Amino acid sequence: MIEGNAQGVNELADELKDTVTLTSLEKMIEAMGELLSPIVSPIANAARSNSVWPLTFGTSCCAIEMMSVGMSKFDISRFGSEVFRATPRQADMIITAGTITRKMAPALITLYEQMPEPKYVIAMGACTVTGGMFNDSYSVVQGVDRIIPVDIYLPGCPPRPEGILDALLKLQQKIRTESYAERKNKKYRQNAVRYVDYDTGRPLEDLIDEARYETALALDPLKGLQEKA
Amino acid sequence: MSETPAAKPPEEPKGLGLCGQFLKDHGIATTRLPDSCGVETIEIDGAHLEAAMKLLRGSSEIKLDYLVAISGVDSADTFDSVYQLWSYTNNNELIIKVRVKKTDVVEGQLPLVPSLARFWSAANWHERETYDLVGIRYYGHPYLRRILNVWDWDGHPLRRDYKQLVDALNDKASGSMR
Amino acid sequence: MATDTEVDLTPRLKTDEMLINMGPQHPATHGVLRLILTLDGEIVRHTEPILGHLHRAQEWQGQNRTWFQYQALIDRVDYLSGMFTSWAMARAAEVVDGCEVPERAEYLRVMVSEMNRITSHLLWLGTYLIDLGAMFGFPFYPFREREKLLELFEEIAGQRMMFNYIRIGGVMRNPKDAWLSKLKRFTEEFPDRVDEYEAIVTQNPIFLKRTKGVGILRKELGMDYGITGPSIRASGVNLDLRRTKPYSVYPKLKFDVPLNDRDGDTFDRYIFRIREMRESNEIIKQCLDMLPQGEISGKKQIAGLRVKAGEGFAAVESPRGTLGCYIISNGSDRAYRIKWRNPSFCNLSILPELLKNHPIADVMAIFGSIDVILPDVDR
Amino acid sequence: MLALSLVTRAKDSLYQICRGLKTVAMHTFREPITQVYPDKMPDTNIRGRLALAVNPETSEHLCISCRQCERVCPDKCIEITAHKSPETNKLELIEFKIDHGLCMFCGLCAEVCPTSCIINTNDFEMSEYSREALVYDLRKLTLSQEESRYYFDRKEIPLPKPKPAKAAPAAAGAAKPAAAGKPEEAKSESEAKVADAKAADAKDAKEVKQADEPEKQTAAPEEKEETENKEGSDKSKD
Amino acid sequence: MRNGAEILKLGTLTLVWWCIIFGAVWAACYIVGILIPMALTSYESDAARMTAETCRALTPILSVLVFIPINAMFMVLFERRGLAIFTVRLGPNRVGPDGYLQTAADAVKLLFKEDITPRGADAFMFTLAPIVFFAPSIFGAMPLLAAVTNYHELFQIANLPTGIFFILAASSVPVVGIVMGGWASNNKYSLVGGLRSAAQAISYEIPLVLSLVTVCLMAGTLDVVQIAKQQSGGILNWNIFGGGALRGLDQAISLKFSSSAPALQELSKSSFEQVLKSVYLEPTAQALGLGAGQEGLAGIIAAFAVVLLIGSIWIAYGLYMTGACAEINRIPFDLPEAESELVSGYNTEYSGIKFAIFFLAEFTNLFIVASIAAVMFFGGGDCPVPAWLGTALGGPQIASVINQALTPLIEIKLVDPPTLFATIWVILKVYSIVFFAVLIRGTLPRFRIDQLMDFGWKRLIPLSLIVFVLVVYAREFVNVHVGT
Repeated sequence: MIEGNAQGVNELADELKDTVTLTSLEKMIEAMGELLSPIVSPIANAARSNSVWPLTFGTSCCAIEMMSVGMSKFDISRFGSEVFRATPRQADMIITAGTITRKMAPALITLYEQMPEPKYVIAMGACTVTGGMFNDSYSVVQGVDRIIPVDIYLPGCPPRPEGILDALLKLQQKIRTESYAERKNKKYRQNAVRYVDYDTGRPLEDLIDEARYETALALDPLKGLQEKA
Repeated sequence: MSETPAAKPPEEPKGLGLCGQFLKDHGIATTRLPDSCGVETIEIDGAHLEAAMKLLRGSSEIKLDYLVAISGVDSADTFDSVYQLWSYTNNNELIIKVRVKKTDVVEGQLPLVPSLARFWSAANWHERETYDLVGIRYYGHPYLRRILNVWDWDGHPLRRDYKQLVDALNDKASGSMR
Repeated sequence: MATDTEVDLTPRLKTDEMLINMGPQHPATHGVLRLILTLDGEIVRHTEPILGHLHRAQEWQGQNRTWFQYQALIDRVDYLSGMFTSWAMARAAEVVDGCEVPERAEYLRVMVSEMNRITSHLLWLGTYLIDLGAMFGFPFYPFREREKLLELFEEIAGQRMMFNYIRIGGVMRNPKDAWLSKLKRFTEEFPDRVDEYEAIVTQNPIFLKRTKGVGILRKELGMDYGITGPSIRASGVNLDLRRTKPYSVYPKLKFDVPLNDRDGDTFDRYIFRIREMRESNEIIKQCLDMLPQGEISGKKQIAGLRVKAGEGFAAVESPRGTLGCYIISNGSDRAYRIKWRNPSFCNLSILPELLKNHPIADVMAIFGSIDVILPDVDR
Repeated sequence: MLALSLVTRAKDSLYQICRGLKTVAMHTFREPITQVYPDKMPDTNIRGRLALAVNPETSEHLCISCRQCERVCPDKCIEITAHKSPETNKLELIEFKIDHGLCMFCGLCAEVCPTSCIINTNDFEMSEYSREALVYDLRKLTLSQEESRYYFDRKEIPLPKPKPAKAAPAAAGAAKPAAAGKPEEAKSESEAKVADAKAADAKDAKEVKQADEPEKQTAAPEEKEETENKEGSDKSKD
Repeated sequence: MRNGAEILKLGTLTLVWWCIIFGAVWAACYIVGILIPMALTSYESDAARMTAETCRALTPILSVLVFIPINAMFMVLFERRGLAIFTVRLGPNRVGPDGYLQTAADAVKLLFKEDITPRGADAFMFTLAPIVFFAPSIFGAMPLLAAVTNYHELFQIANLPTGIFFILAASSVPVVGIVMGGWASNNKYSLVGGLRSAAQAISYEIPLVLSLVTVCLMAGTLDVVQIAKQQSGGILNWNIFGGGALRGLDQAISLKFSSSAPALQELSKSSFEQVLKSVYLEPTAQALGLGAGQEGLAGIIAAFAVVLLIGSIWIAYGLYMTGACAEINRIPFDLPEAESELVSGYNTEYSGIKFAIFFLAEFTNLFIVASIAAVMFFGGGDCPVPAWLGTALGGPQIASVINQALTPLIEIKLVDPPTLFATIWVILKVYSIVFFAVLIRGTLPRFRIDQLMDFGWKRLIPLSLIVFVLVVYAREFVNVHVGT
C-alpha cells in the first residue's frame, strides 16, 4: 500500500509515468528560451487564466458544492470555467472536492499526472487541506498537499460556492503573474505508491487478496466445515 | 415520540420471547438477553445460526424477511456479531447476537462465525464489512475480502486494541496544528 | 414489430470478453465507486463493485468523539440528506437515553427532513439526467429549486449542507416567522416546478426508451438483498418507515406512500421519486399549519452531553431508504460503538444482479436509478 | 394497422419532444437567477470564518481563556496560550490560534463560548496560496469594534453584560483598563470548567448552556477557580 | 420579457462576431482575390499573370481557412451563451467586453497546453487522426461557397457539377479519423467510442443521403449552385415548400398584386386562374391522361400531390437533420463521446492542440450541415420575402438606396451587393438551425447504442425510402423546378 521507501517510490513512479512525448508550442518556447518567452508568456497567461477548465473530480460533499457552483445560481461559466472535462487530458485544474482516502490517493496521483502542463490544483474543503474533521481517521490522507502540489487552499466544510469562485479568482491572479520557468521548476514530494494496476483491468489487489484468502483457508481449522457448507 | 422510549434500565427478561419460543419449538436453544429498547434480543450459538435464520425467515408466523444490518462489536470479553432482523409482513423485530469469547479465539487468528451470505444475499456485504472493520471471519462466505479498506490493510480498525499506522500521509505536518 | 423491451441482446457471434475498469474517477459513478465490468461486446456479463474509496471511518470517529462533537460530524455520512443522518442518530440516542422530545421540535424535524428529502431527490433528478446524457439544459432546473431550499437551510441552520441542526433531544434553533412564510411560498410554487420537469422528462420518448423495462428489480430479489426506500417501493414492497414503523409525528400527518403493483424498472423508480417530492411538499404544508409553540429541545445542549448506558437501534426513512443507527452506550460522554445501517450500502449490493446482461450504456441508467451516495456506502 | 400505430407513436413522440423543447425554450424569457458574486456579496447569515469579538460598547477583548472552545472542538483546530498574571492572579490570553484549514465550521465553539467571544462571521473568502496562511493568530482573529457590533447585531447575540460596579476595587490590576472586565469573566470561566467536568450530573445551577445565556450563570466556588487556573497555566506551557 | 437584457446582449454579441468573421473573410478575399491581381495587371509578364491567377484560384481555400477557426470560436461562444439563456443564468461574460473573447482565450490556452501522447499509443495514427477528422470539413465546404455567395466570380472555381455528391463523400471521411483516434489512443473507452462512431455514421449516412437525394430529385441536378438558384424568389419557392410546387401560386398572387389598378382587375383575375391552370391542372391532367371535362378531378389530384410533396419534403428535412445530428455526434446522438459512459469517448486521450482540432472540427461540421440544410432546403442566399411582396413593400427602392450608398465600395470591387445579401441571409438561416441544435442539446437525453441502431435501420431508413418514392410520384403531377 503506502510506504515510506522513497527509492522504490520514485522508481515506480517513473515507471508508471505515462507521458512520453512533448510536441507542443510550449516545447518550442522552451527551446527558444529567453527570447520568445517574455512576449508569449503574458498572452498565454492571460488566456490560461481566463479559461481554466476543471476536471470532473469529486469524491464527497464538496463535489456537490462544486456541482452547485456550475449551476444557475452561482454560474462558474461567467469566468469561463464551466467546461467540466471528464478526462484529465483536457483539464487544466483539478479541484480536489472531497476527502481523499488512502485507497483513493493513487487514483488522484494518476489523474494529476495524466493532466497536461500547466496544471493547477485547488484543495477544496477541510478534508483536502488538512484532513479536517477526519484528521485522526485511520484511512484519510491528512491533506492533499502530501501527495500532489497545491496552488490554492480553500477552507470550509464544504466551502460555499462563492468560496470556490473566490478561490478561482485567486488562482487566476496567480496564473497571470507566474512565469513558465517557475512552474517548470516546481517539484513535488511523492509520498504514495500506486498499488492498482490500472492498465490491465483486473486489479492487482484482487489477485493477491484471493491468493491470501486461499492460503488463509488452507491454514484454517474449519476449512472442512466450510466446504461442507 | 410515538413509540415508548425505554426509560427504565434494562431488567432481566422474564422468559422466552416470541422468537425465542418459536426457535425452542423447533429445537434450537437460545438465551434471552436484556431487551434493547423494547426489541427482543436473543443470543444464539454460532453452530445453530444458519438453521435458526432459515427458520425465522421461512416460517409464515415469524417471517423475519429483512436482514437490516449485521454489526460487529468488540465487547469487553467477547466479539459479538449482531443481526438486526425485521419483518415486512408482520412488523416483528428481532436482534440476534452471536458471541465468541475472546479466550476462545486462537492467538493470531480471527473469531469465527458462520456466514449467512449463501442463502441471504443481504448478508454478503455486511459480513465483508464486519470482517474488514471488526475482524470477525465468517466462514463459508463466498468472497470474504476487505470491502472498505485496501486489500493489504493491517489490523481491524474498530477493534479496541487497534494501533493506527503513522506514515508520510498522516504524520504531524509542520503547517498543521495537529 | 418487436417492442424495444424484447430486443434480444445475446450476441450471435462469440467474442472475447473485455474488462472495463470504470472509476474510481468516472463522471457517472457519482463520486468514487469503482466498477470492474466484464463486457461481451457492449453487454455487461459480470460486475464487481469496489467500495471504500471514500471510507472515512465515521464509525471509528463515533467512538472517539463525544456525543456533542459527533452530532456535528454525522451530517457527512450522507451529505445529501444530513438531516436524516442527524435524526437517525438522535433517535437512537433518545431511544437509549429515554429523553422526551418536545412536540414543536418533532414538527420542526419533520419539516426540515422533508425539505431535505426534496433537495436530495432534486439533486438526484439532475444528476440522473446527466447520466442519461441531457447534461446541458435540464439539470439546471432542479438545482434552481434546490438552491431555494438550501437558502432556507442556511438561514435556519447556518450552513448549506452540513446543518448540525437536529440534536439529541431536539433541534438547534427556532425558526423565525419570516422563514416559515418563505417556506410556505416555496411549497406553493414547487408543484408547478415539478410539472415543468415532468413536461420535459417524463414523456420524452428517448427517456422512456432508456428507462422502461431496464433494470427490472424483482420484489423477492429486492427483499433478499435488503433494498429499502423508493427503489423497493417502486417494486411493490410497501416499506416506508413513516407508515410501517411510524415515528415522530408522522402518524398525525396525512400523506400517500406511492406503491407499485408490479416489479419496478428504472422508470418506476424515477416516477416514484417525483411523486415522493410532491408528497413531501404536502407534508411540509401540513407541518406549517400544525406547528405548535413550545420548547425545542428536551436535553441540554452542552459539551458534556451524555447518553445513558444501553443499546438500541433506531431508523428513519431517508430519501434512499432505511437509515438506521445502532448504538451501544456505556454511559460516558462518548459512544462505545456506533454502527450505521446505510441504505446506499445495502442498495448498492444489488447492482451486479441488476446490471447483468444489460448494455454498458444501461450501467448509468440503472446505477443512477438506485440513487446511491458514496459516503453513505463507504462511511 | 401496424403502420397506423407506428404513425400514431411517431406523432406522440414528436409532440412530447416538442413539449419539452417548448418548456426549455420558454425559459429564455425568465430572468437569470445568477448572483453576480464578486460584484454583489451574498447577504446571508452563515457559519463562516471564526473570529474573536470585542465588546461592541467598550472594545475590550471578550476572551477569558477558559478553553471551552478548545476542548469542544471536534477537529482540535483551536490552540489557546494563556498564563496566569502574577499581579491579578487571573488568566491572561497570550495567543489564540485557529487553523481554518482544519476547521469544519460546525459552530460548536461559538455555542459553548460563555462570553460570546468566538463567533462565526459571515466571511467565506478564506482561500490562500499557502497552508500556513490559514492558521490565524490573535491579531488576525480579533474583530474591530465596528465589526463586532455588526455581528452582535446581525447574529442577534445578546450584548455582554456591563461590568459590575464593584469589580473595580476587587481587581488589583486596575491600571490595565482592558482587563477591567476580567473578574466577572474569570468567574464564568471557572463555572464553565466545572460544568464541563460534571456535565453528567447535570446540575443546572452550574451549567453554562448556550452562548446566548451568559446571564444565567451564578457564582462558583473559589477553590475550584484556583485549581482550574493551575491546570490552564500548565497547558499553556505545551 | 423579463430577460430582455440578456437576449439583447446575446444579439449584440452575435452581430459583433458576425462583423468580425465577415470582416476577416472579406478582407482576406479582397486582398488576395482582387487587390493583388488588380495590382499585378500593370505588369505585363507571364509571371505576373500567373501569380494573379493563382491568387484568384486560392481565394476560396483562403476564405475557408480564415472562416473556419473564427467561426468555430464564435459558435462555441454562441452555444455557451445560448445554453446559459435557456438555463436562467448568464454564461461567459468576463473575458473581454461582455465575454466576447472567452473562446479566443480557450483557443490560445489549448494551443499552449502540453501535448501528450500516451504510452502505448500509435504515435503516427494518434497525430494523424485529428487531421483526418478536420480536413474533410475544409474541402467539403468548398462547393457550398459558390452557392452561398450568389455565384460570385471568385468562388465559381470551387463549384462542381456534382457538388452535393462531393460534399456527402467528404462528410463521411471524418469517421475514419474518429476510428483512427479511438484505436490509436490505446484506451478502451476511446476504442469503444470510435467503434460506436463508425457504426453510427454508417447507419445514419443512409437516411441522410436519401433525404438529400430526394431534394436533388426535385431539383434535377446535383449542382448546389443550380439548386440554390432554382429556389430564388421568396419563401414559396424554397425546397422546404415543395421545391417550386407553390411557384404557380406565387406567380398568380404576384400577378394579382402587380396589377392592383381597378381597371385591370378583370384581366388579372383571368390571368390568375390561367396561371393556376397552366401550372397545376395541365401537368396533372397530362400525367394522368385526363380529358377536357375532368378539371375538377385533376384539381383535386393536383392539390393532393402538392400537399403530399410538401409533407414529404418536411419529413425529408426532419430525416436530414436527424441524420446530420448523428453524423456530427451531437446530442441526442453523441454516443461516441458520451461523457457519462465513455468519459470522453474517442478523444479521451487527446490534449492540447490535437483536442482543439477535434473541438474545432466538431463545430465546423455543425456549421456545414446547417449550411447544407440552408442551401438544399431553405433557398441558400435567397431572401425569404416573396418577390411580389418585396416589390409591394418597396424592396427595389431600398435596394437601390443601398446600392447608391455603397457605390464607392462597389467601384473598387470591395462589395458586391448580391453576394453581401446572399451571405447575410445564409448566415441567418444557418444560425437559426444552429440555435435549434443548441435548444435540442439543452433538452434531450442520449440514445442507447442499440436503440440508436434500431431507430436508424428500422425507422429512418424505411421512412426515407418511402419519402423518396412519394416524391418520385408526386412530382409527376406537379411542376417542380425541373424544366424552369
